[in-house]
Amino acid sequence: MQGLIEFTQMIISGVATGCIYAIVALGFVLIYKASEIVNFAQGDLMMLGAFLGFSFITLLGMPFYLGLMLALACMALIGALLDRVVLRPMAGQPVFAIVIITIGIGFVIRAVVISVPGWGTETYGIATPYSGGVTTLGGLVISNEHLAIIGATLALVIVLYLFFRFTMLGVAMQATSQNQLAAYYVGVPVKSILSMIWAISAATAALVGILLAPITFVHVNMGFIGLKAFPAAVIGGFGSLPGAVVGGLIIGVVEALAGFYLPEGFKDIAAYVLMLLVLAVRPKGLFAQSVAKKV
Amino acid sequence: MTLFEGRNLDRRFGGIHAVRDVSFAVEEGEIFTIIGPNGAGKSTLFNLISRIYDLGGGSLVYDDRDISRIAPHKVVGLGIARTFQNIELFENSTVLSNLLVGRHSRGGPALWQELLFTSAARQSEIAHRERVEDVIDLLDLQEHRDARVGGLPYGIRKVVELGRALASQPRLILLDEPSSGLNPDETEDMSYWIRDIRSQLGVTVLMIEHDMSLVGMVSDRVLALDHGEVLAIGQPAEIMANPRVIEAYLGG
Amino acid sequence: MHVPMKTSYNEDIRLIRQRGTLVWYALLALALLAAPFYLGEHHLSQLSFVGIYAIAGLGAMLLVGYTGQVSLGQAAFLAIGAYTEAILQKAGVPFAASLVLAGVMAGLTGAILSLSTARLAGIYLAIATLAFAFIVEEVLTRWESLTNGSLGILVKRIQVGGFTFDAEWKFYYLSTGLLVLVLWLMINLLRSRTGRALTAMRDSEISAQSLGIHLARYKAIVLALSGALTGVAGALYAHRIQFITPDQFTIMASVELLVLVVVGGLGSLHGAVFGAVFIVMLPQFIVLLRDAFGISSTYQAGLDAGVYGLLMVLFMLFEPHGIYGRWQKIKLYLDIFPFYRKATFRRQRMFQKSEQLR
Amino acid sequence: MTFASRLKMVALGALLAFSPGFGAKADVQGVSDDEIVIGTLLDLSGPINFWGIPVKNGMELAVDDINAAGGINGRKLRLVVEDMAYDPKKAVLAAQKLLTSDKIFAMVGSMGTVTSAATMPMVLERGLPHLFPITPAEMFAIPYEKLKFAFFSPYYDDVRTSLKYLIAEKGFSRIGVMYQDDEFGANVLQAVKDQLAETGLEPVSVTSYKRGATDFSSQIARLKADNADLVVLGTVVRETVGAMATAKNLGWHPAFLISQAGYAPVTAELGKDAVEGLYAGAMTPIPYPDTASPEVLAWIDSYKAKFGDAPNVQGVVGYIIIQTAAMGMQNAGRDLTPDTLAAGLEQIKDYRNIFGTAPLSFSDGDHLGSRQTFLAQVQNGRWVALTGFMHY
Repeated sequence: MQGLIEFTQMIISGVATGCIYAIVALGFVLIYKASEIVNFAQGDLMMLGAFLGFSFITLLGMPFYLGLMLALACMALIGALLDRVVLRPMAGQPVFAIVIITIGIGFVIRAVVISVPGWGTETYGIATPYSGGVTTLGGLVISNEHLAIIGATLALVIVLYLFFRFTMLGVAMQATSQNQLAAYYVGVPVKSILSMIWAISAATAALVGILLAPITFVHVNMGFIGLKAFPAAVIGGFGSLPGAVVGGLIIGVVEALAGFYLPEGFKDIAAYVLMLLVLAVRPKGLFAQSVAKKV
Repeated sequence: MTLFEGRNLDRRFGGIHAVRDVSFAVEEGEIFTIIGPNGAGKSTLFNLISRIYDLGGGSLVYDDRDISRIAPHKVVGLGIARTFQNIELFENSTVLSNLLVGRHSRGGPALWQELLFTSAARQSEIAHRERVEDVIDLLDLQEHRDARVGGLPYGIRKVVELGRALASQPRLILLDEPSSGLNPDETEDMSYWIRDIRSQLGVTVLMIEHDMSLVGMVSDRVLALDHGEVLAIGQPAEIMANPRVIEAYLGG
Repeated sequence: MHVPMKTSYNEDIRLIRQRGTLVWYALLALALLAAPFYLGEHHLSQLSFVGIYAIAGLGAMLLVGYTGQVSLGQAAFLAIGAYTEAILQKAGVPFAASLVLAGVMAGLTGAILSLSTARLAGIYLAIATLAFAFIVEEVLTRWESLTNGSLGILVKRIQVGGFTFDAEWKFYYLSTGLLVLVLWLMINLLRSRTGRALTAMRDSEISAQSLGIHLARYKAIVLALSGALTGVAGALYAHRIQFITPDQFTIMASVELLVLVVVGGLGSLHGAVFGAVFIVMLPQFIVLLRDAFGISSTYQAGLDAGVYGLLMVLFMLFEPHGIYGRWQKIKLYLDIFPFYRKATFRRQRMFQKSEQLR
Repeated sequence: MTFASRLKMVALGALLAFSPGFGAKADVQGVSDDEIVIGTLLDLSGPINFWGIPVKNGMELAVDDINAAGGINGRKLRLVVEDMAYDPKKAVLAAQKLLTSDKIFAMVGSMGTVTSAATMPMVLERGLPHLFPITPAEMFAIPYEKLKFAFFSPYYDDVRTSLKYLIAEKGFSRIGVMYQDDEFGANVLQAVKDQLAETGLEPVSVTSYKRGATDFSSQIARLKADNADLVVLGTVVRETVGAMATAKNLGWHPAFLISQAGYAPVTAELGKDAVEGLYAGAMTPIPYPDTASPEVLAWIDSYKAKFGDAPNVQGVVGYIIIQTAAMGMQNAGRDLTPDTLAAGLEQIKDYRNIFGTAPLSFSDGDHLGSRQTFLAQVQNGRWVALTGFMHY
């Protein structure tokens, strides 16, 4: 019985962590689907979003939800700007160029955060209206932070689904990500669509950053969690939004279980081992449609 | 003598039946052309022959040998070379270097000999170079020898790709739309080269072509394909007069 | 520009094709040979690092620049080389043998890695190599009986027979000599069949395959060679730093090598050397910049990250062919002055195309 | 004969004429009639620069104070700081520069275990002193070498001391460990194992995490499943808070103990309720302004005046390291050489500074300043000392 409770407890915290990976992975996948750019700066965008949230909520004393919304809006703007200024000229460039340029963007973001007075390299916290409490369910204990993360992920997934399924803009975005040229020919404003996708992606990054803040705090290295979201996106198939969510959850749960049941060290590499295994069997991830080059 | 034979070739992609039950035979020394409207399955057929796609059904017989299951990179070693519809050259290398890659299937020294560039490696380089120079002479590519392919005009790149396939000393060459993107002059040149390949080098040609004048000029026999099925096989004039073929083109 | 008259095919595969270049290289060799006479120890030790980084960079260049396989896991090869060297030295294996074995070990790991990555391309490969590097780092941390785990290994100086590499100039000659050797091997490889097969794969896998290039086999070869070179650099690194721990070989080291090849100039051997010079000199350059603008060292952290990041972004945006590409343009500009046109180096889409359709 | 080959001949001649690598040496590098040059390698731009920058401030303040008071035996002290970003490669290059271009007399207070381990041999090989690296690793004093001196109580001693006290006084018996999987964490783990072995015990649960990890749920769950009543954390600041918050969220409330690494005001500030009751071993008390002695208050003011910021414990560390090194130089007298400096440092016995650091002593054969620590606890959001200095 005790064993079962422990197992369930591990699953729950795995799901919560997995949700974090899932949202970061969603950010990757949104951009990748639309423009074939893999954004290595996603983690740093998340960090920047958290710092903005910290500034609005803790430094300026705004109400939590107002600060959250404001941070999301700022990040959306920054995302769109990044696309416009840095990434648009890179369209059609090879993978490593994109890899390098987005890593470079990550560095610049870090530099900015380090240099802003009041941010720097220290660690900060964000007080949320819900933090501190726990919900007990039989022998299970779930913290409010975890509940908030799971809830926000669910909400985000639903909103994104409705958006892509039912709004004109969402449909146009889908069209763009499937075939840019064709979308362009039927009158979709491809360029501004791409900027908007970057905006959405950066905003989701900010959301994760602020959700994470009560758990891991706000600091300049918090973006490294993005490295764990890569396996999530890859396992899901990199081009698939549901894949990113499923991949994130798989990674989160596997990590939690590996940390609890396997010897030391397995927790940290479980995600990567799992990813290599998946890739060995399916070189394009679990959810990828097979597209072969036409020759 | 039959050099190559496709027997009941079949291939589906999801719900699309791209090639269905296609059979034909190419005689040694022949110029055999496949025609058909867009989406007829011509390129798929080529990709089946060069083993880029696996067969859904049927078999490939080359030189009395079943090659339906061999690895794609081994095809050229058997003497079957190909070109691509949209040119797949190595853009960042020179013409010479592209043609030398064409010699890949003809072997070379061991890796350690290459690393140390032993005299065996040097000899091998020179031997391959001599073969490549023959191709350069044949196709009049002398002045472009050291040019980077990415900077050359389309028509020349088309010729380079033909040369690269020839460098492997094939017995059978697959040409995927050799005249696409060429102007009338270049197309005419291409038709001479195709005939030269056959007459001077004794290479059998299997090609896909849209330009009917070129087809009529060089082909010995023509296969018309539509919706993945064989409409007709025969002399060029005969096929072009075939009502089903005409209908496929006009109605397609 | 002058076009030399060629009289035999041999001339096209010569090591150095033009007489003029030969003179320059001879002068460079002389300058390097005499460096200990006119450079202080500080600069010599920087040159030693340039040698080490250039060797590792050549490994990365072969993989990324010549074969188009993006690797974010080069640090793993560096680590395997360093640890193999450290462990073998402890076991009393002579340096000549342990150096080779360090390369072989890293090369073997590369070949094994290729078993699971041979079918991968583009970003999938990049992330798979990233995963591989994390796993190697973890194994080095956990296999305490062999690696002493996180506590690290102290590495003694190199000893060959009775000769100890205990002074800066000795190590400098060693690393520079090895760099020259590696460069020679690379040139040989690139002017041979295998080298052409690698660049062919970079530009079009499908047509490389149709010309008889066994993709999986050549991907294994290139990963093994790249791993081996980086491993040799790792062995030298271990001796240079004299203390190795797993956390010296993190993703940052991999990124640094990637930056090296990109900034140096993709697809060029010169580029790897230029890139190594750049990576070693950059911190000093940043300090100069800091002092010139009177920035307090409190902001050093931001300055470092900022310069690093901006350089990556700007190089990618404006000079994707790296330092070597820029150098070639300057040279051509001087050669053909005043006929230079802006469009001479019209920007081309480089090496890879859309990977969704590969 | 070509120009190139002639040049080659000249170079060969030069090769025969000199033996490279041996420049002319002054009597004692870095010591002139009116100046002593010392160097240090700090992380000003890397992952632990929240240590490096205040340490640098503290060091510079100490140098100013010393020079304002007339210097050391008539010589002014000059400090050259180099950034190494916590990267061994950069550290080696920067050390090279300090040793050969700035010609420092001694390396003082270099930061980080890995980086100092990589650079210490370079200093010692030149016959120069390597003083007080900012890392509580034993290797900087042991095995004994004439010119290497360490300041800090090793983590190992610190954890054993605290653990021994807690087991004896509070009756903990089921000890669990969660450590960072690097050299620091390994020291903590070893200390726990050895201390428990004294009483024939073993840790009931051992778990680890990767540096930079943010999720400790499975580690804490395992410790909870193994029913530990005291958890020793080989963690720094964020991980300490993260681990304790995770435990609290699981409704589990064991006691927690950390090493000096997490003993900082920020731990209490970040963790709030979650870290109440946390134990830590420490060597120098945190200078809270409202309880500080007048000397310390004056020091806090001069720090604020110079850097515009309230000092933290890192600033104190930078200050006392330079002060202690200067004391050794003072004791060495006017004839300052590495040997006389070593002898001067060895004269320091039971030295207590204004900050209340554990008493320092050096002797011929023992160059580790102190192995003593006191036990502190977070109470109402600040660190309170529970004991005097002790050793296991």
